[in-house]
Amino acid sequence: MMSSFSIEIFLAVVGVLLIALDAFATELNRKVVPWAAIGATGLALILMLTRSADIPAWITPFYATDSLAVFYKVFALVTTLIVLIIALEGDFITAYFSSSEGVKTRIGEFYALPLIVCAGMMWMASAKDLVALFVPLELVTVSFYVLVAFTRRSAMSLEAGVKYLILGALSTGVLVFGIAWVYGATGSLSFEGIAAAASKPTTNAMALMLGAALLLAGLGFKVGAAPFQIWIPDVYQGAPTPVTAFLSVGSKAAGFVVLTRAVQAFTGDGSQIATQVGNALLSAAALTILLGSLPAIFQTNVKRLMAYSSISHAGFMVLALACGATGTVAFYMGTYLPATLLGFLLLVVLRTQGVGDELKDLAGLSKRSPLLAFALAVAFASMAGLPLTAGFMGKLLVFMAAISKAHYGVVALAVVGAAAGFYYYFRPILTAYSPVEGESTKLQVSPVARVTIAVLIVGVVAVGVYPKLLQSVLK
Amino acid sequence: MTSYNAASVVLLLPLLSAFFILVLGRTVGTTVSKMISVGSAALCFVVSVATLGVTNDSGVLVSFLNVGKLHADIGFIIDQQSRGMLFIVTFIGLLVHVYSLGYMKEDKAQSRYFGSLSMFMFSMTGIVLADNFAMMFMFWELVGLSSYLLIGHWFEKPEACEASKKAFLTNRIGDFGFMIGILTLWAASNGELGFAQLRESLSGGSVSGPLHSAPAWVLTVAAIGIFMGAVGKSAQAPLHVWLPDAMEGPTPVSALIHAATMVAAGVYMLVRVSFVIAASETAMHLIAGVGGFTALFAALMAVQQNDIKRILAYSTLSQLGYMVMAVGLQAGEAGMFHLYTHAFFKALLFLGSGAVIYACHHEQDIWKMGGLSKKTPITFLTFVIGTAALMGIPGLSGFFSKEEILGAAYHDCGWLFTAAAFTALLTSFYMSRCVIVAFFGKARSENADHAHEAPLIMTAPLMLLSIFAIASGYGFFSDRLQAMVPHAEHGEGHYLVMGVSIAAVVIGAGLAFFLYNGKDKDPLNIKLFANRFYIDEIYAVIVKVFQDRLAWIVSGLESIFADGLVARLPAAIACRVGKTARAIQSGHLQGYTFALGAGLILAIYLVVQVLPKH
Amino acid sequence: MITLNDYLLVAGILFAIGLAGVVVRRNIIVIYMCLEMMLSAANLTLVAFSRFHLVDGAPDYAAQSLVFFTITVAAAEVAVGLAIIVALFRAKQSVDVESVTKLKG
Amino acid sequence: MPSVLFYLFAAITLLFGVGVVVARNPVASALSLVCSFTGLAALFISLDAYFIGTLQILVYAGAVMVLFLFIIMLLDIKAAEGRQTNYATAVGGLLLAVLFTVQIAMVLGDFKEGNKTLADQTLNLGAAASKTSLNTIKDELAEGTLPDAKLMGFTLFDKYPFQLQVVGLLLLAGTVGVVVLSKRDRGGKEEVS
Repeated sequence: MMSSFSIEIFLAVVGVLLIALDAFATELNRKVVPWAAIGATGLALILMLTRSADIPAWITPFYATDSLAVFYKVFALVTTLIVLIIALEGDFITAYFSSSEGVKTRIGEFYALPLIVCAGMMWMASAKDLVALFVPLELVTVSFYVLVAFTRRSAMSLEAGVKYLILGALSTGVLVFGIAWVYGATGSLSFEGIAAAASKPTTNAMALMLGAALLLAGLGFKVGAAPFQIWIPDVYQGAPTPVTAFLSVGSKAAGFVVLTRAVQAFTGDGSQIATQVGNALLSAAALTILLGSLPAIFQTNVKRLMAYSSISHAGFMVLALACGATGTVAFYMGTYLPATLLGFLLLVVLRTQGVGDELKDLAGLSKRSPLLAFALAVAFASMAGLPLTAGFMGKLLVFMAAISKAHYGVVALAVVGAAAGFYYYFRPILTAYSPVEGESTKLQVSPVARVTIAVLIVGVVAVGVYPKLLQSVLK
Repeated sequence: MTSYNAASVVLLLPLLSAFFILVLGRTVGTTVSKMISVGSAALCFVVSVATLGVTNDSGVLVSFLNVGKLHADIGFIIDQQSRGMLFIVTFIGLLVHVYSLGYMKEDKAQSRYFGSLSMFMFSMTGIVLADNFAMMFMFWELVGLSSYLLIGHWFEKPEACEASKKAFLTNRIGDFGFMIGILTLWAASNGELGFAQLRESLSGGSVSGPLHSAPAWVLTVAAIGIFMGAVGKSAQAPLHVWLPDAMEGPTPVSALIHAATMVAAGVYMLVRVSFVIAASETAMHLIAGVGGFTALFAALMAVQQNDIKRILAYSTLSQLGYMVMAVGLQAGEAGMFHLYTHAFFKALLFLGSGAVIYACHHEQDIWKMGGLSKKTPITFLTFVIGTAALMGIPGLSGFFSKEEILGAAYHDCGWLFTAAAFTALLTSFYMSRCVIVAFFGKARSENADHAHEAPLIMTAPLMLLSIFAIASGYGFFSDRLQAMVPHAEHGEGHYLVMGVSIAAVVIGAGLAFFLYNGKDKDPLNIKLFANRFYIDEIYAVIVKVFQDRLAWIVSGLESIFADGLVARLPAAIACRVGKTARAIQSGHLQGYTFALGAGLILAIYLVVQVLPKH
Repeated sequence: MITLNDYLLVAGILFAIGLAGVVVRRNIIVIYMCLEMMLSAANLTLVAFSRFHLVDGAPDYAAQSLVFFTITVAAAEVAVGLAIIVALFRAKQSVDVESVTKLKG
Repeated sequence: MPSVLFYLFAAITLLFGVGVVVARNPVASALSLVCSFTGLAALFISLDAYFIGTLQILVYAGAVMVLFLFIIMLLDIKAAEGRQTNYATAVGGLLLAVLFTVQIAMVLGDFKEGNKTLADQTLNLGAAASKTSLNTIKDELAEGTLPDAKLMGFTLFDKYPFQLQVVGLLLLAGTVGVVVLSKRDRGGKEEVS
């Protein structure tokens, strides 16, 4: 029985130890570090699920342990675990593009850094004030700069690294500027203090609104909400696929936790700026869904398609947030995780067999590997929101939240986005099941990947058929 | 067996069968798959026959979702309406299973086919039994999915592929409306989805429910949204474009889905929730109008079709229009009654057309048939019975139900009655034409010359269905089968209505005989009807104009949104927006930083200056 | 006399100059310098506010701690960023933004 | 601080800031930035933030900018860019800067609390001393001097000890990243796929 706080420290320490191990124990088998990282994450997940509720008293002033925090901590651990498995699957590709030593390159850091990132994301989930938000957020961001550019012999990865670096640093600047103004207007750095000051008539509303707009813009960048979604397609496409999976699920979720906390602080009872913030989020949600869904129609690269899809999903989550339905945001996240990670895992498995990311490369997949084709169908059907998959339940709840607040205009736009989704999500499925001429080789799937794919498929379908499952986790 | 248990069996058996075939189909082989599928259909039929006449019941199988204010269960409602519909669905379903054993004998993917059939049975019984909107919607979507699989069964055929996509996409448009309608009701009723609870909330009985006090426009939005769902599934104008194309699927599928059951789901659902529709005058008018329009419109198009299955498809559209009109006129029972009689004779006609096609070696053009009455006497006889029932010849089942709807129209709305009566005339005309051209005269092609009667496994269902087509209108039959027989209130104008409908039959049939007897090619040449009012062409022209101006914009979607303005216009707009948004994604870092900066300024502007403060 | 608003205005203008530089310049290293300038502008805002939100008569050191953290983080970011830029230069012999335009659409 | 000095240092900060943007040569940009940061440090000090001001000089103007200069020299980047100015981006950048400044100015116009001067908000060190528990800080405050570095350190370790550890982890992650990203390959020339 460990407290969640000790689990995070455990993860960070294992991460540091693995870096040291990889650097100094040169005779080490290449498999040791990945498996140690996977083992540590798995152990941490088990510890987290059986954690004890008490945490040291000295840390409570800036460490939240409410249900939101706990949910995202578990979420971050699950994500990291699966991302590490994805990374292990694509190990030799990452190694090949990491240095001129090719597949013999040792890439222990590639497995150790995610542990540190995971610890950072878990700390973000517990942030109670803006300092505790900023520092772990930057830990995550800086680590991601490294991870995105990790396969530097690939021009794509390097380009994605540069773009993420510049745009990410820009968003950091905006975020700090926003924090400064929020602090200036309210005189407080803690979310509680901000919420209290926001409802006081003596607080200058203009200054607070400026700060809120800047702060939300900075956080909007992290979650990929329009108009700050522009970096996502390029960076997601260029980054090594395991990193893309980590960015699109882990980083996005962590962004949503802190965004949720910030929005809660700005829209608390009697807040002067609640309406503006709510309306700004609504407009952002509508724009995000459209800017995610519509350009996706033209994509021929599956990885890039999934990048656009993640923008559109972020739009749905922002919509739920704008309606004040934080539970729905968490639920949507929970439905988004298995489908997205399944999609990226498939891309990596295919890539190791020499199948590329382009749509046309998927042709005849059902002949070459029925399992992979079926998994692809499940993943994309869930992303599209087909009934009986997890994605449908998520979308349904968001629509219900929006309709119960009578935001019909945004709902209409969201429907357009969802309908467009049905077009572009089904293209990979149709391609995978379309017949091809000539002989094609069977694809091999490793046992680890097989088990992970099966678990994720079961997750998608189970939540879709029996959503209470995820709800019970949420409680 | 209680009716609750019976319902569970009927629902779950096809699911188990579908699941078994999906998982083990390849291992155990085609024969076992077929046996299981047909066996489950037979068992379902037996069980649903056993439920006829039992007491009303309802119950919850499994609590499904419980988030916030949203509670949704898999629950059953067992009353006269659902029992009758269950009988139709399982009966027609069983027939099609059996018929398919013969028709699909040489197909390579029979396992998949029968798996999809079981899946369809599962989804359809789910719709019939649903006691709340959440379950209804879920199975609604499943029906769409299994229909997609069945229409596209021969996916090597590009037309079949296109048709299945078209059906799927057109249905989605309706389904989104349906979802909005459901959610509006849910929001307005403060979190209710069950039919019983909603009815109570609306009635404002002992405790005035929140729906009762909801503003009228909310109920109108809800009713129209729900109707949108029916428009998609029951192929009402303007979303009718998918149904004729859906005839690309195997003929038994056309009979099962596109004649008797799936398309009727829209009508069934509307009747089930008629209390919502009754709450909105506007929605009622809209529904009746759309139904009447579709009935007339489709009948006109049927007049000049040459493909035997397409004639029947347009006739189905037209008859569905009747039913929807009845719902809009608050005569839901008449609509259900027509649904029930129509199910038998339309299934008979479709299976009959299948036998004809089979006999003529997959020839579908009626002008290349002829003289079949002697070569295939059983098929001929049963087809004529079906035709007579559809035309509404007195004494056959169609006569009773159609007359009820005409009566309802007569009492309510003059011009709808005129349209409906004219439709009846047209129906009589085009069906007579079909029979005369296909079965009489001399054989007009080699295939027709060598026609031979279909095997017994295919003709037996025809004979059985003929009995139903004749007799199902009579009380001793329909009462036992729990059909929703409308109250026989033959008020003022009853004889006028009857007279008009008989006159329509006689004039239509007479005209057809006069025009077509002994002809080798069509003496009428109404291009407008033959080309389906040029709807596809009109759609194409409008889209072309739109495209020419924005030629560089619309490029990607033609292949999928093959036609249908409803699907195309929003698609073109979406494409334009998408392309523009994509242009921002130029790959140039300077452009990105500028966009981020502009977004930042926009955000500040919106929050600080524009959005309302309180 | 100099008011808080004067400091805030200077910070705002510095932030704006940095933003303009990020958009205008094509040399990635210079863009990165402009980003540092924006971060410093944010720091100036924080410090100015911390001086005017007195806590028990002394400046609010909680806010200044945040400045301390941002400076540290910025240093780490610069190190990683320059490493990425060096890797880019090694691959492309250029640090111009126009050398990274392959990913698009 | 007298107004004149404020204007002087604000001018240094802003003008050299503009210099960073307009200078053709990256080395000139970097040196401009050093000057701008020096002016900024003076502004920090004028706000009684001696520690932050010193940090600004040491870390930014010192370490970080030296790193920048070092990389510029190492890569031997000539003023290759912009033989002709790209007017579109120039106008775009200028537009953003002007709009942003206008927005800030508008908010400041409404921000009445900002019209206080430093003289209105004099430090009350006596009050601070009575609230402090640590003796060295208490004594200095009582003497009337502001022990800026000590108070800073005290706050860091009292309120944010945990964040301090996280920053340490961040620096480690950054260091590892730099090593990974700039390892010289044995093969010599880079191949790029």
